[in-house]
Amino acid sequence: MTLTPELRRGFLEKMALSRAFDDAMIALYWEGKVPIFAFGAGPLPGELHCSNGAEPIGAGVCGALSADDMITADHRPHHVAVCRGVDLDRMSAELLGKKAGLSQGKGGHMHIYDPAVNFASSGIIAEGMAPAAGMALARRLQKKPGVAVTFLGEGAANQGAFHEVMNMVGLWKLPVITVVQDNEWGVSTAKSESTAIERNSDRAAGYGMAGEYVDSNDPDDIYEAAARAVKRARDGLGGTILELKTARLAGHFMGDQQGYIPEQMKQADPIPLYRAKLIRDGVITEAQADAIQAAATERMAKAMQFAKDAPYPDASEAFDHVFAA
Amino acid sequence: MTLTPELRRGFLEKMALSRAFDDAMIALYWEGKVPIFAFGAGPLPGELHCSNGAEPIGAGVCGALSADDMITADHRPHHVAVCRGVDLDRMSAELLGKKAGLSQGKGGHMHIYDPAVNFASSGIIAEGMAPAAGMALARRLQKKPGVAVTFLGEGAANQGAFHEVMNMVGLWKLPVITVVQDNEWGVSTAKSESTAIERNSDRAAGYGMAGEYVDSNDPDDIYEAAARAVKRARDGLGGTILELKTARLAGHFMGDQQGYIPEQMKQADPIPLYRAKLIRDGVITEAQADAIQAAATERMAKAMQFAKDAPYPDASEAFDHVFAA
Amino acid sequence: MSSNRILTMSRAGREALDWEMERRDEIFCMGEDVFKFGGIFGTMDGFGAKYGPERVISTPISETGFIGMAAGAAMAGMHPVIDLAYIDFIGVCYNVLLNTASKTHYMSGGAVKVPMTLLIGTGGGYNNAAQHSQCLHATVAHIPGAKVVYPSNAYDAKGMLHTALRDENFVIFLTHKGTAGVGWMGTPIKTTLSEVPDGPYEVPFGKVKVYREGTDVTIVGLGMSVHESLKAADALAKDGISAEVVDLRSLVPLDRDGIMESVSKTGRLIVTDEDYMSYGVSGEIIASVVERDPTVFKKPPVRVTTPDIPIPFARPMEQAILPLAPRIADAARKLMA
Amino acid sequence: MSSNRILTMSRAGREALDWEMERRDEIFCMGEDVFKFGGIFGTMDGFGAKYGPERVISTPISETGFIGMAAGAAMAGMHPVIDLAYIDFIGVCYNVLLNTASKTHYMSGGAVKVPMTLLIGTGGGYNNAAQHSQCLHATVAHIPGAKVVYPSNAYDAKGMLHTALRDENFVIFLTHKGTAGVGWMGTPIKTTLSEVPDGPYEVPFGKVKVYREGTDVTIVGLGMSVHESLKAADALAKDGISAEVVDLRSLVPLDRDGIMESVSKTGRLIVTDEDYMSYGVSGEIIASVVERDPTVFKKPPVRVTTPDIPIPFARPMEQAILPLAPRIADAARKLMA
Ligand SMILES: Cc1ncc(C[n+]2csc(CCOP(=O)(O)OP(=O)(O)O)c2C)c(N)n1
Ligand SMILES: Cc1ncc(C[n+]2csc(CCOP(=O)(O)OP(=O)(O)O)c2C)c(N)n1
Ligand SMILES: [Mg+2]
Ligand SMILES: [Mg+2]
Repeated sequence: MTLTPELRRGFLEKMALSRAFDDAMIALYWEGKVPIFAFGAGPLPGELHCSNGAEPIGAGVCGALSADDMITADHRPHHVAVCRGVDLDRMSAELLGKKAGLSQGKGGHMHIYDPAVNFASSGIIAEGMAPAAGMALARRLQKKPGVAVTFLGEGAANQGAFHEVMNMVGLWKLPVITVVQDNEWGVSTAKSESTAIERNSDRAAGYGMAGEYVDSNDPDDIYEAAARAVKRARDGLGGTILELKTARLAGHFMGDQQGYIPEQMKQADPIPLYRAKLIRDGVITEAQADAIQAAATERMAKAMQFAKDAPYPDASEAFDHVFAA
Repeated sequence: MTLTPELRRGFLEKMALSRAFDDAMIALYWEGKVPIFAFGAGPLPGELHCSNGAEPIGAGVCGALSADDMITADHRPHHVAVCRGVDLDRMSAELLGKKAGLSQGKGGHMHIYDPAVNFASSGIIAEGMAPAAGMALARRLQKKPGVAVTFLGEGAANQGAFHEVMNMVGLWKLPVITVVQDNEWGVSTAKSESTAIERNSDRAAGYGMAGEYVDSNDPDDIYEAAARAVKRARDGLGGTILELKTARLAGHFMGDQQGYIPEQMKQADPIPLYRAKLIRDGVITEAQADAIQAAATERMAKAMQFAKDAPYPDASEAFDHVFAA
Repeated sequence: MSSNRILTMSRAGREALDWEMERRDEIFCMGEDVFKFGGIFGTMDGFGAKYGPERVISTPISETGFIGMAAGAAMAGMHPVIDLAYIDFIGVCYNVLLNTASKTHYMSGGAVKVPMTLLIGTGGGYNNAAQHSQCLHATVAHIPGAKVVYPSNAYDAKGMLHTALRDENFVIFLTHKGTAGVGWMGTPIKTTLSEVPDGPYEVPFGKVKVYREGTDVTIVGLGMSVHESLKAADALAKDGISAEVVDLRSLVPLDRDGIMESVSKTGRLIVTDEDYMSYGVSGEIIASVVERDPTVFKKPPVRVTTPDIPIPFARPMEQAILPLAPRIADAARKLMA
Repeated sequence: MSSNRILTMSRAGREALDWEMERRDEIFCMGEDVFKFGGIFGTMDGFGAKYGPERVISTPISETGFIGMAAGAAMAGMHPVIDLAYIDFIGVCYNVLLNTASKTHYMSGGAVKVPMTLLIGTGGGYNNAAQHSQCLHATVAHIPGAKVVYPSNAYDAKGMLHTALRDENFVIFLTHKGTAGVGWMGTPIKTTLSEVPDGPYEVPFGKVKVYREGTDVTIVGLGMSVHESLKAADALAKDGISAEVVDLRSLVPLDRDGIMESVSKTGRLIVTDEDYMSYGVSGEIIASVVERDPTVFKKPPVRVTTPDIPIPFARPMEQAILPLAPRIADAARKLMA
């Protein structure tokens, strides 16, 4: 729970890698989509929701978890997946629809599953909340350790599933941390246009559990709040609604012009801020920071090469995995 | 908003009539269901959820409403319907599946609709909440007055719809009063086994609206709290979650042995208590109280006779009303 | 104990679940009121006392929440058995069925399994009106990635529940309320009762069962409709018409060969189904036959179903719209005329 | 303005809604992001500015809540027009469709009306994977008490939306994403574009439209499948096969006579549908024909649909399982062989 220099350097590394992942995917996304923009064209088809700006959440929260813990993420899963240590090569291949992908090309970017690190994501709003609570329940029944963490957006917190799951987590004191990523927007709808109160963390009282809000989009603060929540969960004190102010720098999805965002709501990029902070705090030097960035870029280039080189699945494979044999 | 003697006498009258309705239906329900108990047998088939014990809610809340206001009730609608002034003869006929019923025999006891008094009910848990809010929204758009009141059980308050609707009511400051009828049980499940916190009214803070709990099951107290909520709504101050402690004296539905209810949780009958209170307060005499009871019994006997005498719909009518012409 | 035991579907199903729960820690039960009430059909009757509140979990009225939790528990190595009471309630939790439990295995390219069994009661006939009488089996059978089974008698109920509990997939296990043999639906229907072996056994999914052999007309049904068909077949026998009654038993997988075999023999097909007619089981069965061979039919096939209308409450209307034995027998007589 | 205007479905639908909203205060719009984004197909494009936030209401991501509110508003005299974006999301609000909006009129014995129009986008083909590519039109068409329509071209989109907005019932108005002519789906498909009259007009529900006449084989489709069928018909023409392409346009009510008429002429039937095969539209259409007359078929009817599997993400798999023109043409060639 101590914020060591190693840990903090790790945050920057993770954030840089996550950003490198998104930037690489964004660049690829636009290939083949000219002159007319069409979701289905090019080497990276489908909708793409990138995490640019939300990296501190991935780094800070995942930094507070251990291998036993379990994660469900939403339609914007990259930062959580990268920071959790999901296989980067196979995740990249999955976005490109390759056989070497985590889901053998069946999932795409919203459906990232890596059981090796207890990671899952899905594309229906708030859909991951109940499975996370169920995973925590399973561990309790199995008498095995493990905290479940579910990631959703502030927009998703108005979905009925939120209420049902939070009530059961509170009722049964399940070790479940609900991370509400408040990036101020659900598509074009501002939080003030969708949510009756300012903070979803204040709703925790309605479920007899702890609620905490972190407004800095800084991985140090996020880590500390997450670590407190993890400790409560491991100590048998139940769940936490952890709401984290963050940023959505690349729009809702690729193609979103974001014309609806007023000037005063423009968001800051947390990565340069954190880099400067670490240098200021003497944790790393400029040169080390550059090296971290270069390493991330290089690692991602390798992953992208892996993904590009990998073959597509055969059409006939569509019929596999409908049922487990 | 003053608790006049006329008003209070009216509460007793309404409660007595509601009880007479339920008692008459319960008696009829058992006809034809021997030797083996079967939901589908006898002159009053199907599930039957009676309101015995919850009459103070019907009397107190409906007493605070005016003709413009709108109501949606749930699977246990009788006390609200009777106190709202739903046509007693046609409602009785509906329970018996007669052509003269409010829904021409198509609805049955969970589906009571009487547009003349803006009353509707339905059988899926928490299903009526959103329509009530929509009715309030309609009135706002139409620039017409009207508060919407939705009735549900404490068990239903854990359904996702609750959260979605409460958030929008809070967000848009809609004149909607959500009456959570806390009879301590959802079928066999105690509130403490279903709900993470003690009072749903405390959840109102999570939606930026007022919450109030009344723990007496007394129509005077309920009326005053409801009147406050109505005033807030009419004044443009938005909704209220009004949670009312009440009783469920006739089990979840007919056939429920209630063996799961421990001795110390046995509930009091609010009607004799209120009768005694009014006599004590000098509002009515013993004789007047008896007369009120007798009038209720007589009125209900008339309604039951109407229902029994009424003919069944013809089988071919099943095909009417699938679509509005 | 000898195996000479005649049981209701309810008791038979309970035996299968009990046997599996005794031996497999990964199985646990969840649903509204299951701890005290043992599930809508008593499948978990007495389990609260026997297995305790950890393994027999009564839930809040939060179907999206607890069925979604079950799916998560399944992904984490458990095999939850969920009681959803009435299929009319799927509307509040349909996303879990449609997008989570059924598709996760596929979307993960086989990396994640979701072994869980969802018990649901279907059907009307007891005047419980439009929101508590639906069948909707086509609505769940249309979901890819979910197995959907529908036993109609005690022997199958036990054997198919064993099979479901050993399946690594999401299995939707339907029972028509009227067939289960529970007190609140009146006297059990005789043809739902069967001799049930003591020990465990599996009835495989995806095989029709010929309840009664016949040569003139094939009546294909499922759930309650099987029993109405048997009644109709008795009546038809008196008129000298020999009806073959085929129970689908399983909608996913569907035994199209088994259906074809019977229709090839009789050349006449009635499909009877208590679900709404259009876009449902009845159309699928007829299409499955005709796309194999339209010349098999001596007469056009006929559907005897609930029409495309909400279920009315009053008995005269409800009884008239349900696909009961007289309607089935009438249809058969017309086919033979 | 002259009526010599070629429009996309998106623009045509928008005209109908705009015309009605200008004249009828009871119509208002609701849905996620509709105020700023104008709905998934731009049906409400610019309406935020024109009609204001009272009549063009962006909602939280609370589908059960806001569609249920719409139903209540309809009961109170309004006619809400709801944008649900993708049909994959019906799982979180299915109860409102199944039990509230569709059944209230019936359950009230006609005392309460629920006039509302629910716009939903369907379908895949652009690699949006298992949870954003579904059709599920059978799932909504199986609900009694809901009308379900599905225009496939601009003329019908406008006329049927006028009809929906004047209907006193709950109308589910489906549009395949690929047909709408919106930028994010690429270049509009030519056969979706039509000349659209300036003024209002109604296209009645429950009538098929024969897109292209033919004598050898009837291809029945809906939504995107109509356009794949037209492509297939072009290819078949080169092989000397004359295909008749029939657009269902409306699932509830369903024009069984119209389908029969075409099949009677050709004697060969292909039903093509992007929804999952089993328990869906394709079976219903085939059954509807054969229950009238199985001898009409010169060859067994054929289904060309998405199989009963979740939609895979990767293009090679997705394109192979969709019912695209080559698969339809192949089926026709086999029928003619
Ligand atoms: C049930 C459901 N409704 C709508 C959508 C479409 N949708 C996808 S993401 C999104 C906005 C989510 O906003 P938020 O939860 O704040 O997450 P963010 O995109 O900001 O990360 C919407 C409306 C969906 N996927 N599922
Ligand atoms: C969505 C849904 N789930 C379950 C049910 C079955 N059901 C009907 S009433 C009831 C209990 C309701 O409890 P509560 O809301 O406290 O109301 P009460 O019966 O106590 O008046 C249940 C579980 C239903 N009708 N709808
Ligand atoms: Mg957001
Ligand atoms: Mg209760």
